[in-house]
Amino acid sequence: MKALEVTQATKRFGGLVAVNNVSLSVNQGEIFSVIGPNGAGKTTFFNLLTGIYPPDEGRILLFGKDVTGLPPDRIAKEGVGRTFQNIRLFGAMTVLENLLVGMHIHIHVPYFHALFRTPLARREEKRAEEEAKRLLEYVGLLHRKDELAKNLPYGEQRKLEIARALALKPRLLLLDEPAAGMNPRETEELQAFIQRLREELGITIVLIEHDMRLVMRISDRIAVLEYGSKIAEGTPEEVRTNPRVIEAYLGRGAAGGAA
Amino acid sequence: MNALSFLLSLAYLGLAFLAPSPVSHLFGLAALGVTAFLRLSPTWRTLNLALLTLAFTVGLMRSGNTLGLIGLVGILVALTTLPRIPTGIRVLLALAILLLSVPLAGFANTFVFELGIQIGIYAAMALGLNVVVGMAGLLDLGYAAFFAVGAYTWAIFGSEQAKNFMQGNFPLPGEYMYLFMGIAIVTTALTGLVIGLPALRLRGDYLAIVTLGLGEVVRILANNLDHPINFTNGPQGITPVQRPPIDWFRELMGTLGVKLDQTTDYQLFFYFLVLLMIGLVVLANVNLANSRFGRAWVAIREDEVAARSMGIPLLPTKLLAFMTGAAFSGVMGVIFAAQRTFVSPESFTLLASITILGMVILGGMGSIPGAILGAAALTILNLDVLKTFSEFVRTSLPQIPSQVDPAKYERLVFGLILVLMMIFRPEGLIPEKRHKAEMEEA
Amino acid sequence: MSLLELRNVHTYYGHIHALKGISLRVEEGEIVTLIGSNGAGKSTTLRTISGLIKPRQGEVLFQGRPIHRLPAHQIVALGVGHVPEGRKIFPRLTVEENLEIGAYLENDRKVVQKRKEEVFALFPRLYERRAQKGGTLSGGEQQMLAIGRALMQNPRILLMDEPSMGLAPVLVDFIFETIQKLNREGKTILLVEQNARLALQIAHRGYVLATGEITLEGPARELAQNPEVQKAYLGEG
Amino acid sequence: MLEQILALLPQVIFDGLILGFVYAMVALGYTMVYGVLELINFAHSEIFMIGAVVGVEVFRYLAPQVESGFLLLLLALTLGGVVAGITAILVERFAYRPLRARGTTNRLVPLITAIGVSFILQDLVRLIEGLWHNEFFLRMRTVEDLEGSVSLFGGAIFAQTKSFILMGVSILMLVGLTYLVNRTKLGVAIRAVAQDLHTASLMGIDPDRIISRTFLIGGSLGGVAGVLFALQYTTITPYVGFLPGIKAFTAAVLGGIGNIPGAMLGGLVLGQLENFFGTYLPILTNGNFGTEYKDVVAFLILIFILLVRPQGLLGQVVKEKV
Amino acid sequence: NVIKIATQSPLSGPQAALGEQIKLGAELAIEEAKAKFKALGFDLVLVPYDDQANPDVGVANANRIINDPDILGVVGHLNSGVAIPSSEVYARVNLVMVSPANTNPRVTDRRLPNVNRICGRDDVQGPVGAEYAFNNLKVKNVFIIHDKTAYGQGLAEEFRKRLEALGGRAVAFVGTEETSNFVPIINQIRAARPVPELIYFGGIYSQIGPFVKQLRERGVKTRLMGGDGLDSSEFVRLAGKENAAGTFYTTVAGPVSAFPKARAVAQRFKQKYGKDMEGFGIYAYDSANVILAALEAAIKAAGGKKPTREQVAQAVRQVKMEGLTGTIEFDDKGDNKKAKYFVMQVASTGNWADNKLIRVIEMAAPGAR
Ligand SMILES: Nc1ncnc2c1ncn2[C@@H]1O[C@H](COP(=O)(O)OP(=O)(O)OP(=O)(O)O)[C@@H](O)[C@H]1O
Ligand SMILES: Nc1ncnc2c1ncn2[C@@H]1O[C@H](COP(=O)(O)OP(=O)(O)OP(=O)(O)O)[C@@H](O)[C@H]1O
Ligand SMILES: [Mg+2]
Ligand SMILES: [Mg+2]
Repeated sequence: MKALEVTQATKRFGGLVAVNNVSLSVNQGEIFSVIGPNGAGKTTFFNLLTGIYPPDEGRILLFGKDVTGLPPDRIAKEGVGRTFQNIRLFGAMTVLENLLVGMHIHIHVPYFHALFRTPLARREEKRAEEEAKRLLEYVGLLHRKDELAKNLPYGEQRKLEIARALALKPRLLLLDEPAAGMNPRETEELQAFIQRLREELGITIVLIEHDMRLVMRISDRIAVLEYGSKIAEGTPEEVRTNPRVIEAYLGRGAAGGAA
Repeated sequence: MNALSFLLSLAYLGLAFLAPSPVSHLFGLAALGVTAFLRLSPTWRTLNLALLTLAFTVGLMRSGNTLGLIGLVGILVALTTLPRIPTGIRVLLALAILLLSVPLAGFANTFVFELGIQIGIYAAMALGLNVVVGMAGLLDLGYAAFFAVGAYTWAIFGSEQAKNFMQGNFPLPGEYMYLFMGIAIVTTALTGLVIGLPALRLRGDYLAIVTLGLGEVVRILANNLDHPINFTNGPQGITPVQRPPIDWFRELMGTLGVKLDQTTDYQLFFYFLVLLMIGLVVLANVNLANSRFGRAWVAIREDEVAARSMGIPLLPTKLLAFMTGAAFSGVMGVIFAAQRTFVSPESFTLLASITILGMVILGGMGSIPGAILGAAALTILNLDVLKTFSEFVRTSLPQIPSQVDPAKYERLVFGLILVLMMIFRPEGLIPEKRHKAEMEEA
Repeated sequence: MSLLELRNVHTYYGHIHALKGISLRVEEGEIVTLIGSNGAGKSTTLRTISGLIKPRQGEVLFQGRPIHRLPAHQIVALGVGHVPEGRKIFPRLTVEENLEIGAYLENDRKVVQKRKEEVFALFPRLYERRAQKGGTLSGGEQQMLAIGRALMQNPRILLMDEPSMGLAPVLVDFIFETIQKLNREGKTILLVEQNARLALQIAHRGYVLATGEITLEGPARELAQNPEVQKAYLGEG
Repeated sequence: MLEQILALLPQVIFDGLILGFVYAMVALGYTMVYGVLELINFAHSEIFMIGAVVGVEVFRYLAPQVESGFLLLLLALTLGGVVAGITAILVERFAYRPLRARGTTNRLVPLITAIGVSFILQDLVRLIEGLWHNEFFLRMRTVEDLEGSVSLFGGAIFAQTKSFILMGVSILMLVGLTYLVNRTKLGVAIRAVAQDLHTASLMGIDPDRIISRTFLIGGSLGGVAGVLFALQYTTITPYVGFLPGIKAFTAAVLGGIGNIPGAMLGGLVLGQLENFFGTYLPILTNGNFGTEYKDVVAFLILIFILLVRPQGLLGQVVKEKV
Repeated sequence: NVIKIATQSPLSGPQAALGEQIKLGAELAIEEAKAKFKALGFDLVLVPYDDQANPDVGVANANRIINDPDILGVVGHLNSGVAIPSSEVYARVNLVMVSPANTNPRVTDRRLPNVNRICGRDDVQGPVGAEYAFNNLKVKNVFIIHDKTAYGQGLAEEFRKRLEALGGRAVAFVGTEETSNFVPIINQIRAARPVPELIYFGGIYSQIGPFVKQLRERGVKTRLMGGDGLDSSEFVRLAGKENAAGTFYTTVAGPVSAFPKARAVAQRFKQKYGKDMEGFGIYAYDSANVILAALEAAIKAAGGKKPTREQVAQAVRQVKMEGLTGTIEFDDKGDNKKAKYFVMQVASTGNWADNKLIRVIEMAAPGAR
């Protein structure tokens, strides 16, 4: 079974076709990257996967289940975690609370139990908190647990966003430009971190990124979008040398180079 | 410094005992200010607060002037906000004020009870609205509607009104009030559902205007459903509404050595009932705030898209907040109807909704002690301070023209307080940390 | 006299001490880059210069004249253009309106028209999208628009905050080329970049910022060779 | 019944149009301020009320001197607009600007301030009128020129000169405002400030100044509307602004808040709804549900419209780009 | 040694003109009695409260009033909707209330021992209007409007009941809270079939005034009748002289002209407050005097000491006195044994005092239902 299978997805905004008839599939346990010029429709593609916009056409299967047109909260329950291109943390909540929100669907406390804080509620809350702390430790943010999220430096906010997505216990993790705004050193750390996620947690990861060094090193496979359409797909090597990709995206001098 | 403030408090105790008057109470308030704002050692501060509690109680018992009540409220605030006071003492003093001082003062002046009850009712509602506005960030300008639904739920069946449209033995006996507190939770929650289902689909300020409209709709219905079938008795209002029998309470108080008469029995009873309700409501508030629901509400307020991506369904979660707030208000409506024995549409205007909202904001959005303090402050202001002031002006300065009678300008004062407060302390009197952070954002 | 100079600037966000005594200068005609890790205070430095935040201590001099007390819109009027972090396009204005609003202070319609044409010549993509709402542009398009909008002001100095962030590699190259081109045409540029490698390639001089303080400064070439810089900002190579 | 309804219909529609134009004019001010500050400026109702009061006073003092009713009205409109506009600026300056300076992001803070300001203005006007004329109810003086009436369509519609003036002025206002916002530099600046105040200042725009001007324009429109309202419905109190204010805001929402033709359309629709149901509900329900329910029906329709078109009748979908 | 009398009436808001008459009328009575009470050893003080015509405010004030032990009597209220819940509060401490203006039957039908009124009741006032309309004006079809308050709707309903009993017909019965735009109702009137020969409006002048203006402006000439809520000179100002002229109204508080004895008092009133004394001013003056008479009796009975509230309340029920408005004496419910009802017509001069007194009916209150 594929982790993700998209068939002929299309999304239009007015006259603009942001995602045009895109089909692709991602294997379980894979790190799969989506690249393409700005405005190619990558983020929109993610938004289709997570239900923020319903696709105008096409179907989306998650682990074999058809989720086309489901709202975001239902898709999250299917095990899809994501981060956003522009960080969207709950700024006025603490780091720990951000994680607990991420665990929302895994805290099984019915309303009346919460209202009266029954032993069940207490137990669950405590368990959730322990788990959240473990996760924070895992991503190295435990020492920040009581800080307000918006007071964290940018890099740590990025990390927290990933941690929050992990709190959902996703089977599929979508990362939208996680390395944006990071310097090369920090990007290297991020790379190791993502690899660890796959190795240790077995999560399937789909990545949007413009940092080619990261993409080329980390990806098992890569898809390239341009003007909403998929123009190439393959291993990093195949993509890097694809003339169309070089023309549209990488630029002649930059192929695999400095960016 | 320590000694000085202690002396001040002591002096006030003396004054309260020997020469209780508005002036000595003002002095007491000053002493409280000194205790709260000067840099004192925790021990002295605690001592002072205890002393002042005693002094205000004595002062209230001896003069019945409601300035003393402000003092007690002030002490309660100090107890909840000042740092480094032993928790045991905080609880002890707070209990002493609520369970002893206020009732004692009430016996000297039943208006204290009336104030206490009104504060309590509004505080509970403010706490309910706090869930909706403070936690979930849903701007509800029609909150009084739920109060109305609660009040009418009991008023209709706790009076002869129900005879107009159904068979049965009405009014229902007073004990049924307790049952109806439960029923009102259901009816108001359902009203919340009916109002919320369309309204909560809308964004931000649209919600404000729609809730405002729906709040008016409920009032208009209350005002007009006297025909073709008479449900609400329209503008005439419903009276008398049954109160629960309280012989057991009189007996209980009797065995405690408290003698009650006609003017104080129900007042004391409702005072305790309202206290109990606040206790429950606070508990519910705290519990919810620290549960996955409370966090989901805050998350939605902060960022709907991100919250949904965490698996939080938008509409059900908002509805839950809306219905929770509504239910709080509904229960208090029942108590309001019974305590007043009279219900009419005029109590549930937009102004009432705005006042409750004002309480939440004034106290500090999202903050539980804040909501209570906000309710106390605005209720005392509305019912007592402004009235006392205009009474004072009218009796002692009769030569000023009636056009400038301060009582006519209560809204002006209310407005000024709101505006000044928003400009100089938008985070509220007792800010909650989350919102405080929000306010400080540059 | 330097075109722009900061002397011992301290800036706070509430209680957070974000800049702890920054001093730097930019000469007419230079590209100066400011590098540093996340949260070092690079953006804060730019915001302090353009008046979006007021420093609590120290001074900012533009052409020798203190400007740190002026409101942002007056600083702009002196010739300081700012391409803010995160682009900050006006989402519900069209591309063309976004550009026109950039030239708000210019009253001569002809001049505005001419500048607009220059910007369109620089970024033909914007011309294609000129009637589209800014908020619906892709990241790269928005970045072009932000730069174009700042150019509409015809500023003496251009403060650029991470212009390459989130851009496709082709565009990164293109933006850096554009920066150099603008510089050759006489614009002074203060460039904040995460992409330290590229930034140091095109800049004349650079400053390294760490937790609100300047730890290193010097000609860009030297900084690029500095082992510390390499280790901390350039990665393993 | 049908016959009864039809006989009145032209008149009801015409009257609804008058009311609708009043709402529309007030809605314009709400929409403008909402456009720049995303603030429901509750105090706009009071700006409107102040316009009405100024109108009454101008008529009271100048009617004996000024021969022509039209000139008199022109004076009243000018003065009403100016005073209301200035009040709006002052309110902005002393109540809202300090909030901005503090940088509060919470939306409720300005809202509560607006409510507070609105209370203050009501009572201030009341105090002034109390001391000045010792009147609570102010009555607009009747001036013959403006009262003239005609019968249209064979008596199906009774219409007065003043009603035509009201409609004319509001259409002028709509056209002028649309031009201003969409075609002038000031308009673009207003929209820029509306979307991002800080970035706007990076363009050399002084946001405070733009906001002041927005209040001036919105306030004057409200003031003019107030004068015309007083002329049409004649009795004014310091609290008269409240209801039309709420209705006008509703109209603005109905039309799509921030959208100028939308505000106009919303006002007209609401005026029609209110007048229609106000007149016909008792007839339609056989007296069981009376005029009192007109607002209920109007609000229910509003909700219905918003559910179908959450952005309002003419509002644009501003989908947030994630 | 202080004795206080409180008034409660709307001093702010739309009904302030009527409420102020109540306050000033009582004030005048108290001023005039000060000397007498000084001789008895008491300082007499008036404490006016503003109930804002709102039951919540009225009740809150009442709670304050009962806690001032010096207050031994209340003159008020204007609105029955406020008086009813507030008087429950007074009843708790037996504080006596004498109302100059509350006409709703329920005010006294609850048989509270402390509640009294010297004015008439709506279940007489309404019928008096209906009878006059039917019998004298020969009107059959009436368009009835009310203001959706306890007072206005109650009065309108009593009017309708009697009208229908007499064989007339209510063409419509509509309530409205509207204050400025009466056009929908006017259109209804124009469309009403059978054509109404009279419009009856149970409400307050502040609403009826603009209504009449708009009504006449639109050329509707149908005659108009109202109740005591219309009884204020403000009505003429708001409606316009020509439009107001000829309007009929019933009132329970007759004009100065109806009470020869009131002329001198009215003059003093005008001198002191710079306004004309109107109906409710006179009734408030009498109400206050009822309390003062009872106080005097109670003080004497208590041997010169300050009486209890209970004693004052009892003494009020014993009072029999000649007031400006005639003989005042209460029945066991607290209604004036013989209250007067007046049918009036607004004069074309615009001067409220010129209004024509058409007839006076003196009638006992109907028994409690
Ligand atoms: N809500 C929307 N309304 C209208 N157009 C939109 C919307 N969201 C995206 N678009 C348009 O769809 C196209 C694809 O945008 P998208 O954000 O998916 O690009 P992207 O590939 O993520 O680019 P980048 O790398 O710059 O982030 C763009 O042209 C954009 O302007
Ligand atoms: N609005 C704000 N409120 C509070 N603290 C802030 C705010 N903006 C920035 N900070 C803090 O100030 C410090 C400097 O931030 P700044 O944005 O200048 O960093 P930067 O060098 O631009 O980093 P980045 O590379 O992430 O953009 C950081 O610690 C950050 O958390
Ligand atoms: Mg993207
Ligand atoms: Mg930065």
